[in-house]
Amino acid sequence: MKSKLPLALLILMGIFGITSRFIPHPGAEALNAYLRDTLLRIISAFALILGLGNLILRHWSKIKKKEENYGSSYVLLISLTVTAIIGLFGGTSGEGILPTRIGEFSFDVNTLYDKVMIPLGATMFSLLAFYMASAAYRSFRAKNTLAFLLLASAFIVMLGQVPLGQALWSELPSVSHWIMTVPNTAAKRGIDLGITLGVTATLLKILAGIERSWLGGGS
Amino acid sequence: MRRFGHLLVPLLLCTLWLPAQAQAPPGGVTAKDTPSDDGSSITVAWEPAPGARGYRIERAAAEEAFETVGEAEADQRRFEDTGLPQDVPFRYRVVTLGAGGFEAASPPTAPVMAQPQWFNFDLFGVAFACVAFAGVVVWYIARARRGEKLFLRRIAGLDAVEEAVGRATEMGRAVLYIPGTGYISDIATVASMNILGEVAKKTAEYGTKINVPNRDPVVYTVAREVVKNAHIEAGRPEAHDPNSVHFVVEYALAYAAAVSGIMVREKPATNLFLGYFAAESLILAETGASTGAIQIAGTDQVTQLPFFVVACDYTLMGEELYAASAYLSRDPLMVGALKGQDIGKFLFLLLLVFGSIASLIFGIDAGWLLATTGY
Amino acid sequence: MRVSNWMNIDRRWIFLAMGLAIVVPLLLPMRLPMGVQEPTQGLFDAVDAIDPEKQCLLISSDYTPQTEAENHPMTVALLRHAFARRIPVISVVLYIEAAGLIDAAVKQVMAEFNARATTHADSIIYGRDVAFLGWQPPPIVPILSMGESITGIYPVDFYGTPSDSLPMMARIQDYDDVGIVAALSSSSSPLWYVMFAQTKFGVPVGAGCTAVMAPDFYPYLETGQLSGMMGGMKGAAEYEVLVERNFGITDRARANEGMGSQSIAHVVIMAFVVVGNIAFFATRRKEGQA
Amino acid sequence: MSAEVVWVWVGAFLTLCILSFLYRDNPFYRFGEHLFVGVSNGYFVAFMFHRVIRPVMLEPFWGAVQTAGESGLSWELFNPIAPQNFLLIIPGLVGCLYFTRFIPGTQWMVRIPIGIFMGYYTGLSVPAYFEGTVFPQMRGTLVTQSDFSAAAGSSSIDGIWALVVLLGVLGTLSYFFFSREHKGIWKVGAKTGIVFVMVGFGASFGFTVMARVSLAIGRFLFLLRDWLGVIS
Repeated sequence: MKSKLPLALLILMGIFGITSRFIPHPGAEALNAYLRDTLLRIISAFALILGLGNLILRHWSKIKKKEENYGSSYVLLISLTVTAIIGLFGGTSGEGILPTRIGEFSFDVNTLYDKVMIPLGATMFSLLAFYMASAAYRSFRAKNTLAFLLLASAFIVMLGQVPLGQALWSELPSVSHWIMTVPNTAAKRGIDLGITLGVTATLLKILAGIERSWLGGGS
Repeated sequence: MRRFGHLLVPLLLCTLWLPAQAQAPPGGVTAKDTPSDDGSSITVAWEPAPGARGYRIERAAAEEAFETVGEAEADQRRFEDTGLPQDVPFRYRVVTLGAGGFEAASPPTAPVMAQPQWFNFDLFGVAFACVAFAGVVVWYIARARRGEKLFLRRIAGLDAVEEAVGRATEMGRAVLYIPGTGYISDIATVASMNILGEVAKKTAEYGTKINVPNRDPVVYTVAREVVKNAHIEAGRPEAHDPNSVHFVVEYALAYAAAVSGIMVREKPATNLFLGYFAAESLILAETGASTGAIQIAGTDQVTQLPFFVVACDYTLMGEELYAASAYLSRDPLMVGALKGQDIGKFLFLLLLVFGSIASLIFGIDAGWLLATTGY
Repeated sequence: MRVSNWMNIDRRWIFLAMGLAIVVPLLLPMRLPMGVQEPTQGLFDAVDAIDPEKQCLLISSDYTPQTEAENHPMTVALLRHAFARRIPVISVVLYIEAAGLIDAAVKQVMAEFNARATTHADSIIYGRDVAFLGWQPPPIVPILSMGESITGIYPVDFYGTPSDSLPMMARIQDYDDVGIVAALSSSSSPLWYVMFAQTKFGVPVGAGCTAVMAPDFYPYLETGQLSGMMGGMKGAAEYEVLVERNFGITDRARANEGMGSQSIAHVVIMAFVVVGNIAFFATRRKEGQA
Repeated sequence: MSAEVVWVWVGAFLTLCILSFLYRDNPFYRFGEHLFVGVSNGYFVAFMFHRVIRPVMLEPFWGAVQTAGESGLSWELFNPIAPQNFLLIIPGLVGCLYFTRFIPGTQWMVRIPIGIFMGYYTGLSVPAYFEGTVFPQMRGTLVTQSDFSAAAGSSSIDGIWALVVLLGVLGTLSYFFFSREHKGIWKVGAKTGIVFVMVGFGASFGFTVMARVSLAIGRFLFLLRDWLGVIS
């Protein structure tokens, strides 16, 4: 029962999922629309609470035990609570019962998203420019043939992207385009074809009850 | 002038009449319910009329007049009338648009109704491929079940997992396990949960700490069970720390920020990045590299593989990640399924080689085998 | 310092070098000679071929501020090109986040041209030469509905003016009056225009995309479904060069300024790779001798 | 000071907090990081409530209650795909099964919503992979006469490149054979495959540099232009 019922539901839903692409009948389409837009959306919304419970308890205990850097846990808990309250009661852009505007200064969740999350996220993202440099420096060493190939093709494509490369050799952008469209395409295709088979085989293993890690492993 | 008047009028009429006479209506007009659809369209087909500059397609419901539903170019042979109600009969006719504005309409077709179908035959090839491949996999699983031994080659990245856990034990530091930023329904995450089980068993045996931060709350729930059960299986339930698996945040960049923080503050000896990854891959792998940890990554996201290859010690590429469950557990059924995958790849190889040969040497187009719409 | 010590320099020196490579060219703009690649030329030619008396240019700016550095110069360059040839421009956004940026861009480029204008006919006038129709959700709806009626789906412009009161909209009704749709995007919006607007209404589509997305778009260029493309900041810079070369417009070319940072950053990375390799081989030879 | 100015200062401060991580971990980064996690979680709570729970579940359910109050019960109110119905309580109850994790003895029930979610989406992905990846990619890999023909807009060099792509795909596929030792023909195949993979990965890396530098330029433009105003 403890794993048979979930597995049975999984198989049933798996069949709905697989067949949905093959059945054009409006009845089947309506069923799939219901599953996707109502049932699964509602279910996944509830899952967040599981995670939040864990996060809050974890940081609460850090504060209580006065672990190292426990001050940051205050930042996390306060910002979470404040944002959630503003969002739940103030509406997404200030249409709720909680006022989210003082004079011309508004602080509804959409504004918080634009003015707090976007700068933080964009800056995290921009760290990648720096990390690409340090990763290239450390790893692009011609230790063997394969490493040399990796380095050489990266070098050519990098050079082909900037005006300097064109100035050195006018054909460089074409060479870099060739690398992107011929060897790169071939490698990606080969890997993708294998992945499809792996995905299908894994699904079969899940349906057959061989692959049980989603049940938490064990027996 | 007046003498010729009686001649002029029929002459004029003739010049008007002649091209129109020459302008034939399209022949063989048929209207059929469009196959493999949801019952909202009818396909009209016709034979070309010589000299046509285009066609106009007209439709009439029972007892009503014909009205235009669309136009087609001179080289078109069919037209799909969409957005129709189901099970309502319509008649169609096709009008040739000739030179000089002359038109000629075909006789109306018999009434036809749009009806929904239960199977999309355009995707017959896809369905066949899915079923055929499933058959191959099931066949090999059955063979494994009968006790047949199947060979599995070495996968360096997976051998390294054990070594990496060992190193963390020697150094007395933790293993950081990142199950990716995907959902539980991503196959990469499923594979990752499987590897997590094996890794957690090893850490339980050695008494090494394991830290598993999660981006998805459902994956978090599963990972928690996986780690707990691994401790039970290893016979060390008392060593299980319920705080070792924890949820962080759903937003992937915030998750990357938090995990970077964990790496520099707790300095785990081993970082394992296994699962689905997007752009955060290099943020995680580079921060990890700066702390001197031994790093093993694996993902089926081909666009992220280059970054892992550059920044990690070992990388499991695509299918190697899925193969991990069979490789680490040596469960014969899993190995059987893997053998089935190999047969699938072999069939792909054959199709590509013989398809290309057939086309290049014999001029036979094998592409139709791989068509996904309308054939 | 011995060569072999370069093997493991502190990566913070690399970060510092990268930071300087990006910031200094922004502060001291420099111009590098730039060749123009085929996809960019294709888009330029397609826009240039529009007959200003008959058709207009539709710019759909579908990016968020996060990819501003790549996508925004594209909008500006296209506006300059269209204004220089007096091609009427309709500007829309599929995502609300871009609205503020586009409003600013339209005003900025209008101001540039009007600063040079001497007569009323010479100036760029809102409503006669350009209209910013703003945003209508969800994205697919305006893409499809503009085939029926542009003013129908955008009843008012971004500033709240009824759009059928704008003089230019009297002769621009639907995609038939659009010479080309230029979809500038950090996602797949150019492909949506191809799939929904081009297949149904036959309107030509051109793309502007981020560098990461560019490889996905090449197949559509080869089939001609996309008339042309600006790929990433480099594509934008090439378009700026084309506009400058053909119309002598020398206003600030952001992408070209950005390409200064790009070039130096690329060179810095490559220089570090070279140094790393020299150090690597030097160390290896030394170990071989020992 | 206008609201816009306040937010620019906030944005600049947070940008610098994160950038400071490049030097080393420090209290500013820790602040930015924890704020990021906190605000994102709070945002997701609001988002899930206002975009999912309220419009998809609560409002239609409440609508059904009101309709029942006005005009009595009808079968239509129990039609799961009707815009207003009582059966919306079921997805809600299934969602609540996630909380059984906290109740001893019922913990296994958490697998029910997981199984439902996972079954549908993994099922969906199989035909999608075959239709979206295998069929078009295989079709694109097959070498045909038109790859060589000038009539189809190709030249013989294009045909040769098509053959090279085919060779690369075959090699990469053979690298991923797990039930064969890399020996003999398989060794040749796998070696060819890994050569293509390395060249391809290098190219992808090199190609992405520009996009990432663009992101950094975007951030520095924000700092130098919007915040400091040193460039126009």
